[in-house]
Amino acid sequence: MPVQGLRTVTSARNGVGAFILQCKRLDFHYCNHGGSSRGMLAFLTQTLPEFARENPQIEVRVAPRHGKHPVIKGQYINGREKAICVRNMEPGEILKKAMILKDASGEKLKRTKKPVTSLNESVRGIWSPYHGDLRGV
Amino acid sequence: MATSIIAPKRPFVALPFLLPSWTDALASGSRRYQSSYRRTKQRLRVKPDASFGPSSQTHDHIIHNPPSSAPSVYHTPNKFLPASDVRRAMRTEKPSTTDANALPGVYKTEAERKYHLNPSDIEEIRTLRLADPMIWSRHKLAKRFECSPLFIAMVCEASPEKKQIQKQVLEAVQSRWGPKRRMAREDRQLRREAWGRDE
Amino acid sequence: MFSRSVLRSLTSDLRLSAPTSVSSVNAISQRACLHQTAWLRTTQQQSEPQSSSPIPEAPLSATSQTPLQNTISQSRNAIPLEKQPVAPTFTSPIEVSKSLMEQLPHLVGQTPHYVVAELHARPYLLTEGDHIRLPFLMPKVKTGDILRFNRASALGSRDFTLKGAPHIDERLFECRVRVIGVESEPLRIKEKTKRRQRHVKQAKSKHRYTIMRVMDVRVKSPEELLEEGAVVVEDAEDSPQIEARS
Amino acid sequence: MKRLQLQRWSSTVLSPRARTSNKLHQHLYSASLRHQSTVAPLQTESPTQNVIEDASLDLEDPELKLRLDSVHKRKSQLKYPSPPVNAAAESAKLAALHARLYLPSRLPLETLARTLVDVSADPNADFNNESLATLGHDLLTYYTSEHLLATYPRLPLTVIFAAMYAYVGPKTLAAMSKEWGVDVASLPGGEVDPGFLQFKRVEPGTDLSKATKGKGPRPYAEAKNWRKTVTSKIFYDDEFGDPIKGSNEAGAGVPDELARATAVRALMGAIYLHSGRPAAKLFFQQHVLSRSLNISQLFNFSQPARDLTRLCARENFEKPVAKIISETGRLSRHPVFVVGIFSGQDKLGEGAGASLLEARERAALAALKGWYLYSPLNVRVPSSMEEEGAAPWKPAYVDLGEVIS
Repeated sequence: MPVQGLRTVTSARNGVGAFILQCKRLDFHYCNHGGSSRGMLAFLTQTLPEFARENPQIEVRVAPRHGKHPVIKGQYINGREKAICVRNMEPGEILKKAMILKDASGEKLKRTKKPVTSLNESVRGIWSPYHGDLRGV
Repeated sequence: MATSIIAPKRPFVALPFLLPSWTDALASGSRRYQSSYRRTKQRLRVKPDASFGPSSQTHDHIIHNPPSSAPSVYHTPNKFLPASDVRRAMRTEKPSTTDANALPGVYKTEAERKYHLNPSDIEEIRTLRLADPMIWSRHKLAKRFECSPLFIAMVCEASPEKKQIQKQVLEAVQSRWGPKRRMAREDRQLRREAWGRDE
Repeated sequence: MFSRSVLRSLTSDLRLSAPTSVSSVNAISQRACLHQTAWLRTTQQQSEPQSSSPIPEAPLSATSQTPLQNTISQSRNAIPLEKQPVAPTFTSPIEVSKSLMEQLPHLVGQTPHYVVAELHARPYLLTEGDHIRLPFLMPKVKTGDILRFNRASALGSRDFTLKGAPHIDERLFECRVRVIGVESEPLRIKEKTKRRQRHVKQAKSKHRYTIMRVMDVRVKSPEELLEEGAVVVEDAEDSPQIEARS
Repeated sequence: MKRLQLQRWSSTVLSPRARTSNKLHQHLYSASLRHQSTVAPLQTESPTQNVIEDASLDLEDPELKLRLDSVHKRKSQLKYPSPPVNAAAESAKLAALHARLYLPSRLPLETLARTLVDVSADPNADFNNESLATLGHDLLTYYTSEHLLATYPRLPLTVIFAAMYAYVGPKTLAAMSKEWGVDVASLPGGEVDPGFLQFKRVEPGTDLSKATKGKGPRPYAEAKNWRKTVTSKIFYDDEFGDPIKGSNEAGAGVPDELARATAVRALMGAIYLHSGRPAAKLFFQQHVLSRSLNISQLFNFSQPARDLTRLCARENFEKPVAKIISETGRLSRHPVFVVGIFSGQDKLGEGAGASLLEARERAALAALKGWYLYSPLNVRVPSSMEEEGAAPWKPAYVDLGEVIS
């Protein structure tokens, strides 16, 4: 056997070819009686149909939760969930929160210092003291 | 022993972290404060290569500045490019700074090949090896016929009994190894296998 | 700084006609448990059968090859006209020096390429497939948009570097990035105190950052440049192309 | 070349249930779709049902009628092992998946739903994704292999197998379906939302190696000690160099990874059938080729120096010689040697190591990789000629073959 192949798996680069929105599902929870849900009820009747129409990639669920504050929960492709409580908010503010959940990647929030992360090898290689302008002495 | 000493790419003065720091030398011994930490950190910060600096030209231009790093396997050597490839013609002007013949070889003495054995010799090697494998080992045969032990292994094979004996000898030796030596030998083997995967 | 080349385009407009998972929410009041919202949609569909195909008329890719002008006008109704980015207009064809034309095949023939793109005067060294987290929230972009970085100070392969003076002409290369979302940092709380006061103020901050993915980094070949109408000019007393090193 | 009407073809391949809703055909496929089904219904209709139905006609109470309707609907759903056709249009999950993947509008939701039904969930060939997956697998492997062979014409066959596995192997496809957000139903059935991937799971404790019946095309496959040459793998084995296994027994479960991979292949086949070749190729490029793979990490050499000598002899180059380019600390605990392999005056490869032997091996390996990873400029694949207005075909570079020792 002169050479053998090693089996690996290609790693995904979302957005290079196809772009897949990471938000998979949005759950809107509301209460029919609570005063904190008033804005949410208005949002559900007025704004949500248009929001859902603009974002067909997201599965939208609306479910009541009796006696609780209204909540938007986002399910992400990586299996995580993000929830935002929208008590006493106006429909406009709720839409903003929904947009936050829609744009999020689902990853845990982290502080990073470097702006660019790359899977590729360095184009010009890693500096080594043995290369470059070599001169025998 | 032939060695070539490497001169760094940049002049020695341009690498300030190699120079002793006067302020550090004045400070007492090994204590390090935040102020000195910052300064040493700054010295260690590698500046980009000079060829990336601002240039006086007014137009967009292309410079040839090969990096000081190990060559990449994705760049096919010129000799391996097929004749139809345009890159072969483009790379011709590359000046060869080092003469390959002047470089020292990996082996101290390059064994020259004689090609002096004829089929009758090979027959003799085989009969000798079969006749008494204990006396006529590979090395003894190699000495007798003035060839390499590898050549002996290529033309003939030891008898099964001899192989069995050798195996027992090896087992006897290995049975006396302690855990440290055994692990070190295994690690060495693993490292060797990692070379083939380029790790 | 950057020009938007491809936008949400027709997809969003055409999707308006398509039904989605929730379309009639006025039924909420009578029906409490809506674990399958799709059920609602079908009831509505039966009442008003609108479109024969229940699928949004979406192209296979977000990068539709629609003409640039009408996409901008369609998707940017909300933004006033004077604030929309203008497509770059070039009065004269690109001028390329002769030495650049000679060296360009060397650069094109060596893959991969990197580009030092500048955004708000900050350099970002990018290769294809890189993940960028900008140190700010880019306004007026939406998730899925494709931007083209047109200001770069250097573009290179392993052995060759195309340097601009100080920026490379944007018609020499293509660097496209896709906006893939918005991330935020974890909440930071800084305690602010004043002298002789027991009150401690807590200043909170939680910045949001735009995330992008580099789709391609490409330098145009000499043939392409000539096709686009590049003019080759003599370079007079330029210094030799191989820079002298110490 | 004339464009073929794939819509017409699709009617022969797809079951009536999965076809696009065409007005001409609508009356044909109204309610009783499974009249040709070979599977017995799971629930036999109880004789009391007719009585209830008769009674419901008299009832004027709309609420009771609604409830009765839902009961009937549920019963009809339970009749089949996979969700009925009309459920596809009602599934929010399915519509979201369709939009998320930017699938062409000509691909109906019903077909998308069918791609998510595995053979183990619904053995009826008209309603599972097996036929679509066969087509999709052929397309995926064809496009991948042509891309690999055109981009790296000198790759050894074992590495091509590994690269094929990395691009379209079951593990990658399963990861892709996870990244698309396809969820798995815990148990298949007619009442399940069609947006879930449905398959029967493997019973715990099953020996997967013995689960298949029948045997592959390779003769003497049961002889374990026989040498399997790479050439025989082309003839007898599949695209990844694995032996072809017989089909699974009816009713046996499928591992999660395999079911997910089958669904992705079926989707590829469905796109090809409904929207044609350009769409399928675009889908392949966007979802498969856009993933990152470092091909240089797929090689595993055992004797690089020997292979390189053979290669140079075959190509009539001078004999490769290892020379020390630079070294440091030969007598120290951490020496570094940089060894180059030269053929005449040309450097073929270079490697660094802690011993002369290691550096030489690495240098030979780098030289061999430099040979194998040659990539021509302006790569074009043969299938690019199928586009309209394509430039005339120039013959691609074809290599002699790998080094055999």
